[in-house]
Amino acid sequence: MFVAATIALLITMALTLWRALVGPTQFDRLLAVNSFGTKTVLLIAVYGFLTGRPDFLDIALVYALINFLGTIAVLKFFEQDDLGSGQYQEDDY
Amino acid sequence: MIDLLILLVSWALMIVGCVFVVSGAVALVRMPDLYTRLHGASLTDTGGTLVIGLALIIQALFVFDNSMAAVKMGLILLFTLFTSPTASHALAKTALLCGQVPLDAKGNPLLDGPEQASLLARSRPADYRHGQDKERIAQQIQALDNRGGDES
Amino acid sequence: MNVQIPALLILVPFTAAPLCVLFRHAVASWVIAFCANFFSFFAACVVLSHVRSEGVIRYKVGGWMAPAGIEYYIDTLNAAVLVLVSGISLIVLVYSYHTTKKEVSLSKHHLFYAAWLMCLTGLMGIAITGDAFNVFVFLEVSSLATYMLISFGKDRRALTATFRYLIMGSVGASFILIGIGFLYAATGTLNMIDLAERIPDSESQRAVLVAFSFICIGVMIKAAIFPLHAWLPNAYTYAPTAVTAFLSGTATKVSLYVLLRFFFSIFGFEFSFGQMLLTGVLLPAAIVGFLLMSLVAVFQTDLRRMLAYSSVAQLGYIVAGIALASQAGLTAGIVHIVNHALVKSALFMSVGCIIYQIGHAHRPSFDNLFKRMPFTCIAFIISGFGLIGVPLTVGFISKFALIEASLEQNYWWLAVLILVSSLMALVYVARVAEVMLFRKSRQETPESSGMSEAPMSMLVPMYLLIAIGLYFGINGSATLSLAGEAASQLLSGFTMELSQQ
Amino acid sequence: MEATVANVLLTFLAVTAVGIIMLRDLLAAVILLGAYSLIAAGAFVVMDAVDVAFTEAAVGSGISTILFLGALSFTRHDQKPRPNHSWMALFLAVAAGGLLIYGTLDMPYYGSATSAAQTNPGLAVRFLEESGSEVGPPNIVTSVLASYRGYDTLGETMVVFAAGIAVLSILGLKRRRPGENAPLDAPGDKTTTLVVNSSADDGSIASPNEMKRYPRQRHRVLQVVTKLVIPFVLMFGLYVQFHGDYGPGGGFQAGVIFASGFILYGLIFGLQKTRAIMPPSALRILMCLGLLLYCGTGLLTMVLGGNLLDYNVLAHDALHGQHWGIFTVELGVGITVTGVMISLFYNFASKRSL
Repeated sequence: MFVAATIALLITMALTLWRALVGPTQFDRLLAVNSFGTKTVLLIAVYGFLTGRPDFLDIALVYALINFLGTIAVLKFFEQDDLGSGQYQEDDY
Repeated sequence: MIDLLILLVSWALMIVGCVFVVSGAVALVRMPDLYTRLHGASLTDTGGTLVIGLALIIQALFVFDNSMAAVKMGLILLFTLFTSPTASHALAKTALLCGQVPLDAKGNPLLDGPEQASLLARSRPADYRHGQDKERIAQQIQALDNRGGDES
Repeated sequence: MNVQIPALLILVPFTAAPLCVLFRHAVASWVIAFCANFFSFFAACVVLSHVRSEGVIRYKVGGWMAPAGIEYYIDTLNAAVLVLVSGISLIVLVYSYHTTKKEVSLSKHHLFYAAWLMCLTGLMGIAITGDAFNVFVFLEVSSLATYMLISFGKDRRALTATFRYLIMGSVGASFILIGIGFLYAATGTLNMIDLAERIPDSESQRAVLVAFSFICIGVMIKAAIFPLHAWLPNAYTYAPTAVTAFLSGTATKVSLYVLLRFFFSIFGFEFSFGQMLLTGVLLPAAIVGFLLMSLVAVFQTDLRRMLAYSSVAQLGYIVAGIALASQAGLTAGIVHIVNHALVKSALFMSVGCIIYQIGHAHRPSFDNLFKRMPFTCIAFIISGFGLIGVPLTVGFISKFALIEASLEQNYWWLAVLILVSSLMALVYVARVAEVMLFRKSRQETPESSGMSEAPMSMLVPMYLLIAIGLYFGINGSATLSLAGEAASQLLSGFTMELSQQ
Repeated sequence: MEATVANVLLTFLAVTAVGIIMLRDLLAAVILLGAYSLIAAGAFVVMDAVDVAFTEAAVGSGISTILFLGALSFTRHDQKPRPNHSWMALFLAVAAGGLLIYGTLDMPYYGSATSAAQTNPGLAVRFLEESGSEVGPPNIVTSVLASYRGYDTLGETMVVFAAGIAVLSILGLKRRRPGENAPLDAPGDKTTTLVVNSSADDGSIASPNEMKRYPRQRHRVLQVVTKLVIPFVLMFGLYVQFHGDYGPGGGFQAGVIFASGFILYGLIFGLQKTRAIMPPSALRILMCLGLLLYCGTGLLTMVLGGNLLDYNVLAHDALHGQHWGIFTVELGVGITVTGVMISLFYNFASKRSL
């Protein structure tokens, strides 16, 4: 079961990587990389079960977090050309 | 009996998850434009993760007898459930804002141009609070119109 | 001697660096840096005397026995390098008080002195350790701090110089890391003594060979040995003056120490000079280096750039001494490491005084400088003599030793080439001296008329360094015997020390 | 199966690397570098180097992407095309690569149990067999990192600190004078400069390079979700910090994760608000305190009569001493890394908003 899932995930990752390399726009790349990150999280989780040591899930958790952070950072850069500006911020509060 | 049931359920979930994930990847490769790709990828990302994660939780609980792993997997699921759609949403919104025009099946643009895409991203029920935003958006649209006229 | 002194030697400046940043006060950070540096210098002297009287010190960091943990391994060579680095740093630090005020904005002084301390810690950490990977770690500390120190330069070109050095330095550091990785794969250890024992028996001789090449090239980039020196002239020209004086006396010298350690102690004499035929590669590089770079130095008008090229040339002498691979050659090389550090730091300090008063170091505008800044000019000329190798200066001792060593192997042509290169040194020093002493100023520019001598806090350390140089020039046997001891220890590898323990 | 997964991942790695080299657009390269780090980290997991994978994921994929973007915001996004190829560079690269391959030819096979690195009684064997009784933590990586080679880790912490200081000294955080408002929060300044990509005739492609700034947008969804997520991120950072003895993780990773919580906040709510929560002066103190904690542990061990960083003397029982020592040292690392990472983000993100 886990073998099948691993193979499926690797195929998925290959396809996603192809999109990331080909583009054509930066958003496509970002989308592909974001999706790739999710697949990596899954791969590591499944791989942990495959080898009978599901203790690596901490790492999968980090990946999930970092993947989100990276995507948001790139998006913000697309929109603002800058990381620190307060443009995402409400003018009230 | 219970073992068989567990096995069946987790197999079923895993297969469904794999189908989700692979179809998402196919969508990412085959779909004609950004937004359709986004649609395919983001839905299957979340869905696939959810289903495969459930399968893994069942496995962790009943086969590996490792409740800590199940809890961690649950946390991962919860986290992905929040962040993955959010990231997709932000991606779509930023892409529109930056003027990515959606295409139809034949590759024709669905909007007049990047300005309209950008406008689309900003159009929303503006007056849900104080009505300030409505005015500002109107101003901005005005500004955009002027600018568009200048440049063309 | 307290057994903890070697550890404190590193830990005190190490702790002082974050303290500087924490206090964020210009003068306070200088005081902290000075105190820490003074302690290190004192401790280094204690260590040196201990090593010379009672033999090698081995200090177990963390209390773990050597191959599992990290150890300090201090023999005469290390101890001498420690004293040299901390001493020059101390003297230049006193000198830097005024120049830094002028060149670095006041709000960044604490960062400047923190970087200085980190650089010092890194250099001493490289010198003191007996662990190959630890060398890399402290190399990183010192490199990062060095990049930062150079970037403090007033000229905007300091940033591009830093960037260039950063790229070259990173390549060098990663080469060293790759080399150490290969060594670990081949032998399963990182401790230097353990490495020296295991390398000859390793089953992966190819990996050892690759490790040797990568480490060699990496360290040579760091040491700015001739074909790999490209980062040095700009870095020295645009760095703050005190930093140039500090780095020229320490950074490249410590890299040379690493080279010596890897060549002789770890890979062993037979491997480096027998199997690898290093003499055939290093010696030509060294010769081309000192001839070509001396020639380039002759045509420089900016004094600091001239001295930078001359540094590369002088490094060529040292490498030539190492490449002779004999007791005499090695002794000459090590003596020249010390002597060149003393001379070059003094020279850069005197140029720093000129820059402090004039604002630049462009030779043609030194008209009549002697009248306005006599002490600085005298200092420059005395140190210049040292660079040329005039008798009674340190340069003479080491060049004489080098020529002797080359004649011992019947390399008379090498002796001749060294003399030729010394003549070129004479030319470039004399050209500066001529402008300083004899050329009448064509017109009295308003900004130069009110100019006077540099402040005492700059002159005193400079003359202190020159006095040390003169002392070792007259009493040459002191450094020669030290270097001879270090050379024989290097040539016999770690085995001798092990039998002593 | 394991070898197959590793090989597939390594192939991905190579493909991505080539892709990154071929791209002229630096922004695209940065995006792909994120994927590259993820693949590398995945490969590390498969190869059982869990702690390395942890670091690679946290630093390589998260922080370095942000630092690259920060650097790009100071410069152009596309590489200048070079008219002539440098054959010398190609030759050197090929030579170095060839040398590396030559060196690996007689290296032991991957996972070989008889390799020199596996069988050295003084090092690997000892770590595996005795670290439990000598040092204590079940995670041997932590024992090696914090105790056997704690001095190296001290140096590495100093490297992180030096990097933070270096960026601070070059980019410099300008201190805002009181009463001076952030110019960008005022409505109506540059925010309406909408640049339309006129070259896109098909109306579809506006490359982000040519996109400029748009009227300020509310990402309400992002704000809400971020607020939900950040507490968990910080909690997780603490977990990694204090769980490093038992599982993968430790000070470096925890520091990065903890910092990424703040960075996420900064991305969504702006630098100004983040600075109100975590002022730069606090960061400076954090950076120094962490390192001083580490050095202080070293000094304390010496005062108590041991060698530098010999934790055995910290308590009556050697194992307890080791436990305390590793705890404080990892805490020091975590604090310094947190401080430096947030400070790096501030410096790189402060292009316009300061």
